[in-house]
Amino acid sequence: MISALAIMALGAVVLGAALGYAAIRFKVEGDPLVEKIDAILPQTQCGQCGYPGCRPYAEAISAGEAEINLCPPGGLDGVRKLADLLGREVKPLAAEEKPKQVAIIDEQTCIGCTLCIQACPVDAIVGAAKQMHTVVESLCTGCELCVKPCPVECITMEPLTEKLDNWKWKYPVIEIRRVA
Amino acid sequence: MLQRLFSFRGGVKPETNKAPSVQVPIGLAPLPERLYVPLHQHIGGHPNPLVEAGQRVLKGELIGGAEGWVSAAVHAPTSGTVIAVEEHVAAHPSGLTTLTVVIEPDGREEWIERQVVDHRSLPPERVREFLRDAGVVGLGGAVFPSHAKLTAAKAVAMEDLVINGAECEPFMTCDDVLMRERADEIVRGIAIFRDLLGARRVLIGIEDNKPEAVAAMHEAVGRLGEDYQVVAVPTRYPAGGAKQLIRVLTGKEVPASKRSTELGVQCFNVATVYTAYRALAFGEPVLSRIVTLTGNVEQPRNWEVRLGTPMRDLVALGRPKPDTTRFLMGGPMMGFEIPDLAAPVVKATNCIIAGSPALFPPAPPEMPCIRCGACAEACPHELQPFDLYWFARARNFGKTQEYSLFDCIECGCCSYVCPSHIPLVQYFRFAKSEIWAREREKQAADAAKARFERRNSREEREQAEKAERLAKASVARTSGSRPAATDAGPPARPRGSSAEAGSGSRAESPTDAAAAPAVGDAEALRKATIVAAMERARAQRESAQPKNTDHLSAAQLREIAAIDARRAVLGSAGESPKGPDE
Amino acid sequence: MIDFSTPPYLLQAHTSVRRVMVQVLVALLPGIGAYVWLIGPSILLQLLVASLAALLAEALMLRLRGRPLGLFLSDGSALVTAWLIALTFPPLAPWWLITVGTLLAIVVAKHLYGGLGQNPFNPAMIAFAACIVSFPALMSQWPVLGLKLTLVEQLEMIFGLAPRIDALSGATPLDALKTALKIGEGNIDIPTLLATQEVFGTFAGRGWEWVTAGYLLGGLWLWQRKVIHWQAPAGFICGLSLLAGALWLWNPERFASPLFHLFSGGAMLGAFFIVTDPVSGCTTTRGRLIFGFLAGVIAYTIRVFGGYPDGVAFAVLLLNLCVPLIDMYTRPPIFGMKDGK
Amino acid sequence: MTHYLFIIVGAVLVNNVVLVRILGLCPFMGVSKKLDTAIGMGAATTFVLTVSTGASYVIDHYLLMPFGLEYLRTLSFIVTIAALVQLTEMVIQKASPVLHQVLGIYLPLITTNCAVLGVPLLNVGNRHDFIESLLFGAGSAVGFSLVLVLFAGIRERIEGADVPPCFQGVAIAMVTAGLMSLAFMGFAGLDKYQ
Repeated sequence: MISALAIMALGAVVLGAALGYAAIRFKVEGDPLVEKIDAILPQTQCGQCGYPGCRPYAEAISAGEAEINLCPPGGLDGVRKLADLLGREVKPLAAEEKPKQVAIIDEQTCIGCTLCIQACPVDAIVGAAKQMHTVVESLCTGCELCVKPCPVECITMEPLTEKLDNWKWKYPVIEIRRVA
Repeated sequence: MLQRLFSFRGGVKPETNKAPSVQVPIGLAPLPERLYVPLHQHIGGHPNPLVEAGQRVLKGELIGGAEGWVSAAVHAPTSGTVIAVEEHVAAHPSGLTTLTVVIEPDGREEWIERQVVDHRSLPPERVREFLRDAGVVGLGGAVFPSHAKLTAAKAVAMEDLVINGAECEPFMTCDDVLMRERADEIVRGIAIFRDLLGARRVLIGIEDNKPEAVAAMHEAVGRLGEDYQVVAVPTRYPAGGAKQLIRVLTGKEVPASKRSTELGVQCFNVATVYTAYRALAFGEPVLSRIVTLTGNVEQPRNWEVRLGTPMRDLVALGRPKPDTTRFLMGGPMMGFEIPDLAAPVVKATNCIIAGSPALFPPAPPEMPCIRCGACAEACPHELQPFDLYWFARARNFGKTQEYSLFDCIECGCCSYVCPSHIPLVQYFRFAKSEIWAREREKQAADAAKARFERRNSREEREQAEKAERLAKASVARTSGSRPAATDAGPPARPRGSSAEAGSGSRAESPTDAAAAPAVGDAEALRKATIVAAMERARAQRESAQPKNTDHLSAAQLREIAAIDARRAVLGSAGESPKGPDE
Repeated sequence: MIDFSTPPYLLQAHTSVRRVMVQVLVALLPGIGAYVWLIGPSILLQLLVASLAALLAEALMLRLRGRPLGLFLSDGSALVTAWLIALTFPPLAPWWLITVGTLLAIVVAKHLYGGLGQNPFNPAMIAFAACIVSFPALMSQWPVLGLKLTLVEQLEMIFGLAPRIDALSGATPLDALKTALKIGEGNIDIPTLLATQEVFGTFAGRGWEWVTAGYLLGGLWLWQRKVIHWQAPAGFICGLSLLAGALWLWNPERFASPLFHLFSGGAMLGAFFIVTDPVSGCTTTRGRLIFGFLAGVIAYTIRVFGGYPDGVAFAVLLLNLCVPLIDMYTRPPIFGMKDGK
Repeated sequence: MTHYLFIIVGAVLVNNVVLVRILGLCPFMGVSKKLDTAIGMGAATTFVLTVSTGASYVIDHYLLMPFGLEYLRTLSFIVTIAALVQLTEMVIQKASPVLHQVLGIYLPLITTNCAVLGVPLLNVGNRHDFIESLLFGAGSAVGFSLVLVLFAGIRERIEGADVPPCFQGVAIAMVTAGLMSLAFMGFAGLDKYQ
């Protein structure tokens, strides 16, 4: 009985010492994973995931607190990339996937209150107090944060139109089904 | 003069069908009623319109200036009046529109003042600029601005200049007839490119199914006393691909990741050389090109067509047979179906083929890939198309890139031989454009992130400054004066933790602490703190987006409204004691 | 209906999956002819049973998966699987055994993975391996050589109407050799065995050597028609005969000659019809060589040292497992990238 | 010598821990979605398994048996394995954070990987001496890694296949594992050849 206790104690001491040493020797600083996750997120800073921006969401994913399917602008592709990076199962998007959009300000209605300018996380709206505002289309991330603050509801989200510059070859139609 | 020939792997030998369209010489297509000249006809920057509706233009007048280095100018193909600068259907598989200058010709063909230059008397940069402003682009179909290809690599000596007259696409004969009829101009044009690049050797590659063209070029080279080698290369599609022709003539293999100049070789199409010569020696910018009109038409022929001529007008010259169902632009291997014949002839239009079900039978249904490897054997770039297809189909784009998707030249050999009749090239194009789109999105995301971070730091700074100002103001003001606490604001909504607001408060607190002892006035401090707190609350309210409020049912919305109402009551109750206090 | 028109608008004439499959079926005919001459018409019946089962299973799965029936039923791929199963199973095996094997091949090994072109394992070999593991006795009942049964008798046996008589106590030449060596416990050597036992013929199993020669003939025709590549069969034959040859030279009394091994069991059928299966095999040139070579080595190892009478099926399945890795590491350099990076 | 060879062949192929003994299925199914991960997991398990078989042999023979404490075998083996796994985890976290993240829960789960405990116990049951124990441990580990890597390769390929919806994901992976097991049955008898 004594020998059993002694041996188990000895084992515990030896292994504990080894682990203790290793804990110091192989100490890891910071979390480089957050950067990788952040790089996948679309940086719309829209907060639709429930976190105040893309980086906090990345931190939450890295810490294992958040699901990977909370980012609607990233779409299913984004979920797939995250799943790939993290070795997690691909899940359908928690919210509905929308086509990429841009905000359009109806210039007739705009009263120049600057509320949308303050709401835009990426400074994509230009204008001054009592002056008409407009959205710089190429900078707009389609986060919809400007829609709500507008007191006269003059901001609408329009899906991005297809032009020659962003035209894409389509996935070939599988003809097998048609023949059936 | 025996030239050792190399061989490239893969390739296919489809029926060439070139004979019908070379029976008659090049014809000059008549002036159409309207010319639709798109401003963007090349790879690279979009030219800006330099004319406006109602303006009269002369033949050869600049209507679109080159935008950036990789770009080329666009000119009025004839004299007339600009009717509009508007969106018009483009010569593109999508059938989308592009900014187009519509010109109504006056039929007088009045030229601008043409400036003739000798390329040897100008510095090379000037010649390149001249070519750019003359709109000289690769007329083989890729329409890459030629001047941008005319700089030799710094580290590697320019050995070979390859002139591409191979024209491997079935049906297409525009280069063939050009070489037969205008060999002298081509040979003279080659000298310009050779001098600009400083190439030691010039090789003109022509497929051996065009003996007349070989003979004509040979004769012209001899007549003009040049030492160019005219080489007949074996007929095998895609021998006319720039990389394949370079391989066949010089033995060098240019991968997608390198420029050919890095290997000391450059390649130009004969038609490009021809236009460059016309531009320098006659001051004529690129206003027209040779277009093969063939296929299911009564009169197949090559036409010299003004750019901007609607395809419908051109097609009518050939008199399509009644069973014609579609028209292709480019060859049958790499071309595309023209969605709308209103689209104009552009610099990339080398061939228009009228198609009938008999000529191009509809593809049999697509079967699954059986990994037979026929495509890998046919691929001139020695890729593994079946693997690329497997990944592209599963939308695994990372893997497609790992398997060198971007080395694919979309020649169509793999689809041609596929026993399962899979439109492989289509899958690859799909994967490529998805990857490009992602790249664009990624760039946009990075830019958005940078802007977001800049904005954050700016707001932090502004809040710190504001708090400081307020603190100073409260010092300056004697007790009794009231800070304008007008911002009663809407009642607080549920909010998430906000990084901005948090950092804002961090930035403020030291200011407050610093202000406190300096004043020593308890009330002023209190007021400043209140103002700062309200400011903070407001900032928080504006920056923090409520969570999960995007898709709510009507019932939930009602509930929220009710809560907000209750809060409003509570808020005003909470604020009311403040009133008498102040 | 949108006709999604895609280049190239020209397609090579006379290429289709069906054409490939039909050529494979035709190439099997010489072997089948020799088989009929050796065993009698029962093998034709087995081919029929297997074909029917395969087509039915295929139709059922296509219906369940909502795919067009006509297009896929007529592609011939199910028939190729069925024929390979019938030719690898004992010729007088009960009909239900063949049917079960075929169902397993078509339903599990093929359609669960998405059908034609997507199965990582060779369906016919899955059927064989599963059946020999599950029904070892039935799968080793080969007709005694020289046994001439009438068609009716064969029919009765296949459909279980007649008792499975001793006439079926025969073994494949490979099995016979292995058993004899085991029973002999080192007192008997192969040259004597080959000379004395009537189950052995000129250079391999009596009669069977001509069946395998028939497969060889068909295989060479396929190669000549460019339906199959030479690397996999060459690798297989090389791997099998190198290992067999080395051991034979070392100790001819314990190990049979490479020729014997090449013309016994499923070696030739495997070399030209099974390791050449493009779907479950390697697709790179070097990969095919490696695939064939290793399959040959493993087939020999299993048939000589292992517990099963023949190792081709297991060897092919084991190599099927390695295909993604072999393909990945033997990817040929692409145009312009041949001198490293 | 052939005796050792048979032990290795037996452990790697014939009585493969995963496919024949059906041990360690949790990481086999869990970490085989990607090839890189599988290789990392294989390496980690190989290290832990080999060292733990050696360590447990030493503990068994020099600590437990002299004192008649065989009843503490399972307990002490688990403690040893747990410490080793902890060590491996620290090293991996330092050396390759991404691999660490990707292996995720499966890395500490090597502790409870029944193969890691099972192999030392099998060693005891088979009365292997030290060399045999090490060879058996290493062989089993190699067998595990081999199967894991092959499986990951196949799974990566199946990902692109048109698998019927009801069979996608783990279902088809299980079918594949079964067929793999079938293929490995071909090795039966190889370790008993006379």
